[in-house]
Amino acid sequence: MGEQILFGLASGAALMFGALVITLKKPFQATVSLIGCLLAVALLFLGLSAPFVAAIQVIVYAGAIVVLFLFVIAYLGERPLPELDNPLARYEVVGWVALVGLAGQGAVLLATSNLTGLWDQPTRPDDIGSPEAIGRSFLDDYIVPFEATSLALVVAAVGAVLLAKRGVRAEGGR
Amino acid sequence: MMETMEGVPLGLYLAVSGALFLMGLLGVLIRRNPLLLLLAVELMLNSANVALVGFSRHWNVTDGHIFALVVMVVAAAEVVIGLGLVVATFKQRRALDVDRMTVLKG
Amino acid sequence: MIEVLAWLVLALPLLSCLALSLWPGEPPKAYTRAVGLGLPAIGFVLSAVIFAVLLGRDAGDRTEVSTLWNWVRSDTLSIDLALQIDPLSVLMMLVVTGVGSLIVWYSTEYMDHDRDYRRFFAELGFFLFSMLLLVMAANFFFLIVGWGLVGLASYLLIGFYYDKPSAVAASKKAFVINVIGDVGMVLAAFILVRELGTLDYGEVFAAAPGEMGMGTGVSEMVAILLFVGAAAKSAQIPLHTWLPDAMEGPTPVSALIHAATMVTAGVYMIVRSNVLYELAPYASDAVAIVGALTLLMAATIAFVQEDIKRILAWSTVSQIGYMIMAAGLGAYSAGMFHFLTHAFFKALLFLGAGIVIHALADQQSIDRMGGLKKHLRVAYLTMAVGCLAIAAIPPFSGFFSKDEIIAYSFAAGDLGVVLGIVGLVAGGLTAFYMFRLFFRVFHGPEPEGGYDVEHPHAPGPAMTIPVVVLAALAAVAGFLQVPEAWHPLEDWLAPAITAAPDLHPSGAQILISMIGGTALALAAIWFAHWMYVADPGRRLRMAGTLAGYRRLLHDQYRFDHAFEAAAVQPGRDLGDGLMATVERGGAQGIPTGVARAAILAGRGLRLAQTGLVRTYALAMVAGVAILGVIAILVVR
Amino acid sequence: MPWVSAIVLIPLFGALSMLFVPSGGFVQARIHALLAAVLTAAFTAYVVVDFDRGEGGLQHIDHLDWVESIGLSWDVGVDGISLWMIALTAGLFLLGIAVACWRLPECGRAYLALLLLAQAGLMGLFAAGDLVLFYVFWETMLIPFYFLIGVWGNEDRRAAVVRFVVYTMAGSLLMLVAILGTAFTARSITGQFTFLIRDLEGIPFSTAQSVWLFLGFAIAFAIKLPLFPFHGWLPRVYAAGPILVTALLAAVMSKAGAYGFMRVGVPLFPEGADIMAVTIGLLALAGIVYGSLLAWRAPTMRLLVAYSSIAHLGFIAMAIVAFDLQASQGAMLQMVNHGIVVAAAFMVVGIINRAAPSDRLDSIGGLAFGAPRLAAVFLIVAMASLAIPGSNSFAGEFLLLTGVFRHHPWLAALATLGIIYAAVYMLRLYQSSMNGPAHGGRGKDAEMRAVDYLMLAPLVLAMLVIALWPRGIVGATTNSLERSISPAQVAADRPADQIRVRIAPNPPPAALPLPGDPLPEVPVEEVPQP
Amino acid sequence: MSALNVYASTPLLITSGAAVLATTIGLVKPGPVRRHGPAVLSLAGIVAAIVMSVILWGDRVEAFNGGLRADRFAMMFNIIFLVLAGATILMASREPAAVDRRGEYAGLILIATTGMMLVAGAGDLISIFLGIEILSVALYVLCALAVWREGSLESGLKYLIAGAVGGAVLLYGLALLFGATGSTALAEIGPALAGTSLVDEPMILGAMVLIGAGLAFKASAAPFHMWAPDVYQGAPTTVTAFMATATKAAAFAAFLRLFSGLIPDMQPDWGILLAVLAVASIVVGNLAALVQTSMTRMLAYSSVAQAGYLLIGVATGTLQGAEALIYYLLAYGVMTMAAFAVVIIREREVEDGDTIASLTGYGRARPVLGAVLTLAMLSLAGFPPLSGFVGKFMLFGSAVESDMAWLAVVGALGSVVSLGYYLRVVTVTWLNGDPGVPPRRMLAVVGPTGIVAVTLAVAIVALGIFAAPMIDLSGAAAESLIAP
Repeated sequence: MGEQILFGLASGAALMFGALVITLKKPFQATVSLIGCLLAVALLFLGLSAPFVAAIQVIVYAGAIVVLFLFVIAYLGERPLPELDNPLARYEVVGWVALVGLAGQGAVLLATSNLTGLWDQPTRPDDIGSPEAIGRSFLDDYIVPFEATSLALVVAAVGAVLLAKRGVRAEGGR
Repeated sequence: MMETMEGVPLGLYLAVSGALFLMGLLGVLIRRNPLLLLLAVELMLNSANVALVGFSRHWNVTDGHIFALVVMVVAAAEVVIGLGLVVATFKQRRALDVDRMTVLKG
Repeated sequence: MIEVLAWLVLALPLLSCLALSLWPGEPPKAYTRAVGLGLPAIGFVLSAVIFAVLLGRDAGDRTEVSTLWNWVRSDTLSIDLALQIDPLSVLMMLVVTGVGSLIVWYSTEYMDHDRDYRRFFAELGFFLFSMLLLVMAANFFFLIVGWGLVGLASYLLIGFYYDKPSAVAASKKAFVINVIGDVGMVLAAFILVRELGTLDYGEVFAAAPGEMGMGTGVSEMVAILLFVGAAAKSAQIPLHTWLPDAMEGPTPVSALIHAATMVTAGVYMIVRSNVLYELAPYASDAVAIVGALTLLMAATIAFVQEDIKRILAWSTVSQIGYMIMAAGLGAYSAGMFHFLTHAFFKALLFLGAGIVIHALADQQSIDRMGGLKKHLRVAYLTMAVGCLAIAAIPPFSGFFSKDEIIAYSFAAGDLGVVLGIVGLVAGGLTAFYMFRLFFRVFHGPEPEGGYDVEHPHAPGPAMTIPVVVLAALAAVAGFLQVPEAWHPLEDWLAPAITAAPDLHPSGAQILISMIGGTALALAAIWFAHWMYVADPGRRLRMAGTLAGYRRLLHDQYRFDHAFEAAAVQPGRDLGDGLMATVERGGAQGIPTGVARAAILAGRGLRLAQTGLVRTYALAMVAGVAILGVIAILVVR
Repeated sequence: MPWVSAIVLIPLFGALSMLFVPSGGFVQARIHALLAAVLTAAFTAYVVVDFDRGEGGLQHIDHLDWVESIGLSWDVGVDGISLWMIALTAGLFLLGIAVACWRLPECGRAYLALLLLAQAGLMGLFAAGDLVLFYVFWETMLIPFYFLIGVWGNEDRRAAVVRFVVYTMAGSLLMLVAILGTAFTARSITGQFTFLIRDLEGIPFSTAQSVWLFLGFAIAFAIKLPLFPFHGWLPRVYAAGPILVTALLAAVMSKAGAYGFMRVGVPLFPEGADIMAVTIGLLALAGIVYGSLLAWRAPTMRLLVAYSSIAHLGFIAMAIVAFDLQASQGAMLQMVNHGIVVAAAFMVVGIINRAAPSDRLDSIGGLAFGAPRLAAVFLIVAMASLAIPGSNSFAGEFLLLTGVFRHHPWLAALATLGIIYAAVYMLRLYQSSMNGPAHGGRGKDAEMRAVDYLMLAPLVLAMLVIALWPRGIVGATTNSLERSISPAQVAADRPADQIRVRIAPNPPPAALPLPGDPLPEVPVEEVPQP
Repeated sequence: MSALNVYASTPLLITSGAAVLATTIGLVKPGPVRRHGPAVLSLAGIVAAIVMSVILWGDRVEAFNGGLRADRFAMMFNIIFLVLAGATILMASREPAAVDRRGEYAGLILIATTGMMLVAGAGDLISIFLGIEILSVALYVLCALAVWREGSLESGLKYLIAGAVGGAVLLYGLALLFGATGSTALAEIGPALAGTSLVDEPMILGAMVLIGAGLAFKASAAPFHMWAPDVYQGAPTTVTAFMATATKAAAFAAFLRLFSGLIPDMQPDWGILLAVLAVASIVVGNLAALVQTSMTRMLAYSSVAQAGYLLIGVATGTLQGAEALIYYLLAYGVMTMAAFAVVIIREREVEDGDTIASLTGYGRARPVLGAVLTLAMLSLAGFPPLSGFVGKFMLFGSAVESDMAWLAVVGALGSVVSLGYYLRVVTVTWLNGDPGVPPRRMLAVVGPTGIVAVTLAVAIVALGIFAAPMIDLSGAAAESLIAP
């Protein structure tokens, strides 16, 4: 019963904050909404017996990544965009049709899926969400992705430095 | 240990996940500020994470959790680079509007 | 032995052509004369030898086929490069080489002041070769080859003065019409190959009656198609219009090609194919009718012509009509007889006209002539012989040959009677227009303002002697066949004419034709005299009568207009129309259009590539959605 | 001794050797080119002399696996069909290269190299015994022609060559699919995967398969031929190319289409060919009339010859689909004839162009007085082109039409219209330039020069020789053509006495057909055991 | 921990190590070491990695409990990636965008290459996703490397935004696949799906749609291609060359792993989806390329069309299709890289070197480079006997063999259209007017880029005429993928 309440609250919050993320025009507000959404999702993770992931979600995602956003917003300052004609206006219908179509397809997918237990009460999982289980899994079966993530981070670091450097065009470059 | 428990069926999680994904897509389509676009992408990645973790519980395996964690790292890397690009663009153009980035077209 | 001689006869004119044309630069005139005249003359001698040899053999033993090599063999069809020496071809060889040599001789003087002396004789040599190939070929294929090549030679010689647009046009017309004829022959050959699998005379004539049958569609078709060739070559309705224009060529050419030899090839061919024509009664009748119509039509047109050569040309058309009519009616030897005499007297007339033209510095209009009797004595006398011969006044050759045709016609059934009467009437017309020419040229007053030259000069010996020889032949050749007396020509030709129906004109028919013909001719001559000599002013006074008909005659019954309107101009219009529509719009336009469409599509895609990254995202979303739909619709 | 491989490879090596000629080494370049051309011609002559006329299949086969895993191989040889095409190519290119050496255009090395490449491509095409190799050369030869026309042609050249290549490729890429389809379909029937033409003969495709595969090939061939209405590329290309290249193009390359029909289309897909025969025949007829009418009204000399080419090739196409030995032999002969004649015609036009202010027919006239030798040569060429009886072309057209007439009398009868029109337009060409009052240019400029004799004299000689003894050419083709058409004759239900040979599938069809793929009846009792 | 087998991962270890070292050495004091060090080091790393890949060829080992496969398929792709990366680094020797950041440039290229190798060798979905993201993130940075140029930054940002969406779509698809089977390991997914079909389980269908779309994005297949022209044009051209060739190869490695390698039995179900993508790419790419004026944009659209041809190889789902695809990827990489090499040289010669018009008369000015460009264009257009022809031949062949002849027909027609723009380049190069550069240096090949160009041109011809060994290798690789 607890999960159901949690799910109800968290999913509602996630969807609401999600909607705010994409509708609020000020970057700061949108980013704060994203934090709310991420926290709500973290709650969903908790409900799904994934405490570690939930924790990481809160600490790393909401705590670090989004804060980065806020830094940048602070650096750039709030500048509402001038209202322009929407250049995509003539494609708007296409976009809505496509999105509604996708939603419909998702619904059909969920409705017709034969996946056993999709709509049943969930079975209680083993200890899959604890840090220990995840650590073991990472170092056992998933050492390749684990190691490879470091590459992603290296790229991010190198890339960030490169992009931040003011344009240097010496050494015979044109 | 496969006893059922009082809880929320996977399908509902998937529905929420799907809704979040579509919201992210919608966000990408309607926002002009690249920062907001990046936020929308975060929504999409999160929705996938919900699905991954949900499936992971469904099948009683850790794969989904691992996947979700990897996704978070990737999201971090993407955000870092994305923000770097946004800042560089801002420094160059003094405006943040993807609708004005049309030097390249045709 | 005669095989070798025959090949020599064929080769000599070709050799003459090659020896003249391959000489670098302009050869000396003496050389040109020697080669140009000498080799064909030797050919004549050899032909005479062949004739003599064959004469010495039995009638049944006079046919020889000589194969040089197998020209092609494909599937069931095998064609040899082969000659057939038989009485018919020998007769033709004699005429071609004999008359040919005389005319070449004549030309040596006539063409003396022309700039392309060598070319003329080379082309004459080529013509003689082609004509000999035509008459000597042992199968229809090489008949057609000769047929085509004489067309080419004729084209070249008509267009001899190639800087003259009228000559160029005339040569083209002659060539194209002859090609139409060639196509007729070729189609006939197709049918023969399809039905009989062979083109050899011997095999065709042996197999045709059994395989194709009497009066069947195939037989009629073959005969008709062959006749298309004959009509084109021999200037029969409706393919006759080129011949009068062909007078643009030098006069000796007109004499040789467009009077004596080539234009009678149609007659030769029909006679050669007598077996086939006897299998096709309707076609034969059609041939005879066409011949008679041509005969009448040409004779009337000749009434109003002012150009001396054109009068003779129409006369030729008309005379060939006699021969074709005879051949159509089955009187093959009569046709050949008339061919023979016609070769003599028409060549004579042309050469005589040539003397006149030559003397008057290439003036051809009879309006600018008159009273030439005293200047050109030889021409006057020889032309008189020629005119009498063609007018069928006894005892000149035309009398015997033409009357034989008419007599045979009377013997050939109801159609024959009608055609015979046509022949009789046309004989009278012939006498009139020939003597119109004769009187206006040689009698009567000199033209107003005098001749174009100070003194019409008499020709030299090279021009005189051939004319005299021809005059002699034209005078006496008729005695080769005297009705009810002897018929050596008919006997001679008999081995070649295997299928001739047994036509025997009765004495009455012969008498009617002789007396009637002669009387009509004399009356016509008298009328001509009355009109042109007795009172030279009379023709001018009568110029207004029958104006409409005269205009029709001047327009030559509007055949040219009809061709132009029915075939040539529509062809041009169609060509231009196709060029403007199908070619520009379709064959060229559709590929261009497709390319343009592709480029337009590319431009459209370019427009979609707005540079807006959100568009790209939208395209992706839509793409996913569409893929999903396809997945649901197609895969499910 | 790999004679045929040598014939293909010598020009190729000759072309590559130009890379090692120093720039400015024009003498060296000429020597290389001539040597290659002469050697090719010599080898070709050997093959012609050594050719076994009693044999219908491929001779002098050189086989080498190229990419075994996907069935590609280098497989070349000659049969009665390719023999004369190879000889024609060798002869014309020898003359062409000699002319090019005599009067070398700018960038002479590249010019000669490209000519040799084109020769190699054509040789390979005609010698190929493998469908993929056939395709390879089919495409490859486009490239040298593309450059030859594109670099050395006149103002319109760029648009013309692009159109040429794109149009041709449109057909040939479909042919590539058809080639693949043939091999895979054949595999499903015989169990053997091969692209060798001789192994694909006699395979009992179902009717639908046969039709589709034939169509795949036929479009490529029709475009190359070109069959009306696929000729859209031709007039502009012929008008744009340098005259020597145009001559070679018209003389040799246009034969590739006809050759393809004879060598591949008809023998491999007899049923398809039979079903499409009437259509192709009618298109050929349309092409004859259409090409003739347009040639009649063409404004320029080159266009006139170009359109006349369409008409002439219409005869050949018509004969090929008659499935008659005589027609096919006529077509074969006519392919050689047309090659010789059209090359000569274009060379003559080139000579006239030398004196004329433009290519328009009305721009020059009366050249015969100043250039009597040209007039004589031109006359022979024109007469050969309009197939006057006694000419080499007449021999070809006569054989061909008699053959067609046997089976489609009306088609053949109507086709003779083309002969009449040919007289009209060829005389138009001849007379407008040679006859009439002189205008537009000096005849002396157009008189034959030594370099002109170099090309035209052998061509005229060849015309005369063929006119006198066509059997020399026709005789060698009998067995190969019988092989080529007999399956189609079977498909067309021709009387048994017309069908000379029967082709057995090699190897015989697999015993068990694949499920869902019904095996057509195989006339087992009629098949002599190989 | 039972089968760690680090040995099998040496190529990746070498490249990532080289990447870090190259980046580091790029930070030393300005001088020759700084200037040439990164390139030398990374080339050494690439050579070593190639050597290791060759040594590992045929061992069929798996590293890290199946997390990384070192089968022939992976090794083959390793070699393709590494060769292309090596060429890129050589060409970048004078890349203006890399000036003063050679270390980072080489490092990022190598990391991207490592990501690609991870994709090719991945034993689970996570690695595939991660590999793709690593290479993508590295390329986002590389695209924007010329930060002073508006276009470069714009291309980076556009690529990032579009790429993030594409990545998310792919991720969701992978999530669904995981959800439907309960495992992320390829070795377990296969058996889990055995016997079912897409028709039975819509979730797999959805997964395949999303995965297909996500990978199509990376492969720049229509309609997910629209980023490609802009990004290709804006990015430094050396990066573009790398993106156009190696990234595409990586995407197809993933395609093969996830479709032909994983669920070949279900080809009747998913084949049509990929076929639709292939057709769309062929049509859109070829048509849009017709009207381009910029070489890079033209090559971008051409690469869209080529992606369509390549997709044929996946859509058949057969061994032959995979074999053809692998061969054609190499051929495509070589010829596209060669074309870009000439463009790069031209860009350094004149201001507007990227435009097709700037190539006017180039063939006469620099015959060798003109010939390279011509060979590349003709090969891309599929002229025999060049490698592009052999590749198309095999691809079409695989389509025909799989009863998808219509796909081959579409491909053939597309190739006809493609002539319109490939030939235009050739026409401009040789057939048009005055050369911009005086023809002094007839044989000049310009620096390392020139050497790369000529080498690749030789490869274009050699891969065509002596195709057999390469095809056999491709066949072996395909076999290890589908029928191990």
